[in-house]
Amino acid sequence: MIDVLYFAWVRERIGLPKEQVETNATTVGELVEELKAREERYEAAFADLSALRVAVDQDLTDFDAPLAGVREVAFFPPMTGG
Amino acid sequence: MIDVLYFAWVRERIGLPKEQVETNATTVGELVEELKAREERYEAAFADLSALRVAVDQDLTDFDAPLAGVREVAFFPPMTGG
Amino acid sequence: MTVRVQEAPFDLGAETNAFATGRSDAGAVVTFTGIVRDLARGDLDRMVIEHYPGMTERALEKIEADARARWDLRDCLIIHRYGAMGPGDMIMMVATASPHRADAFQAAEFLMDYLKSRAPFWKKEITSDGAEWVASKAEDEDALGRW
Amino acid sequence: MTVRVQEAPFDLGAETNAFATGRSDAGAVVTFTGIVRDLARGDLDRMVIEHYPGMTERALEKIEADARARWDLRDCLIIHRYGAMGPGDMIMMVATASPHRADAFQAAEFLMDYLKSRAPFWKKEITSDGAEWVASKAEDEDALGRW
Repeated sequence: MIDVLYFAWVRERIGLPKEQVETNATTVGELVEELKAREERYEAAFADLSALRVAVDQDLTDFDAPLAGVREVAFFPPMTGG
Repeated sequence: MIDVLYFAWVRERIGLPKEQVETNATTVGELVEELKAREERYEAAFADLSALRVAVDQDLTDFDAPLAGVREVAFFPPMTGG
Repeated sequence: MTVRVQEAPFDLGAETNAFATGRSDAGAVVTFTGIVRDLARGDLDRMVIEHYPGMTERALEKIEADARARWDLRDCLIIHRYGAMGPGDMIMMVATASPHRADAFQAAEFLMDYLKSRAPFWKKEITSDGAEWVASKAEDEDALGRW
Repeated sequence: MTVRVQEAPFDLGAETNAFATGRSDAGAVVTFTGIVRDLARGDLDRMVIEHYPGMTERALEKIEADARARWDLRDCLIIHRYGAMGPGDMIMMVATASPHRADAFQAAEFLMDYLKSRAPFWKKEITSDGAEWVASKAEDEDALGRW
């Protein structure tokens, strides 16, 4: 089980901030494919991966990152703080 | 008559902050030569012109600056504010 | 070396005085403050900032440690708010203290550049027309290239 | 757009708050503060700053006008003290406000670089061994080359 978190418009598009996902995916990219296959709202949120950023266990990484031993994956748009 | 002002160690070396000088000098450089000819303390203060800065009527300039119409000349070391 | 992520407003003046007062070990203190700007068309009602609790503190602490490794800093402060704010409200501040003014300036710019693009904050602007997430700027990502 | 040359201390926090509060026309405020450092050997008794009344204000106003001509500044503040100060005391501050953070940073650095080498202030350090005028640094003059 992995905690999957969504922020900003990704959260709004998918309609929830956090869910637990049972997955056999070995990379973030595979997890995204599984989620997209679920429902239209996931398909919409993940349509353009270049507009998304991903963090694994609270560190920024990319969609090739492995999921072995990972507890938390988060998807969000590019940051706009400051 | 020109007001001649001295600051920082130039003031200390010459021994006064300000004096009025009657001069026929046409440039700052000529004024410096006149002052140096006066007394040892002026000679000491103006020994190394590369260590000095000059302002004419409160604008930084150089030793070639003309004195026609000038009311105030100031000599001082490089600035160290901030 | 302090990182604070908070919903409450902060007092820029009090924070700056607390940071700079009596600091005879560092002759140069630089601060940057980010303020909610009104929109060009003048109708910003409020800005809401979302963040990623846990990762935010972690990201800011890493950025701060990177700055300390690169410049001679005697102290460093980052405060960033989240939640709702109105035009003119202060969003965040950074402060740096160094014996050298160039170090204090560069470290503050570095903190801001990385905070903008690497700390998980997202701004949403709410106007009479509705709400819109602020888009990231290519120039903010490009700014990282100089470090 | 304010230039103040004064013997009295100033309150950095109060000045910073007055400068930045409610500034919804400019999202970025940068401040620089110069503080009297203790000497490496730790025996600075006090620092005395001499200046050239009249020319000082004139030089600072010119530097400030040059900064406003080069960057998109909504406001600008320069305060510089003269007279006697002890270690940890604040000597001076500049503040800049701009819609763009790069402008606010660059203008503040420009103000500092020119103030250091073009405004008529001279520092004297007084220790138990006597008094010595601070020598100007080649790097301060060199810093002007980048603008």
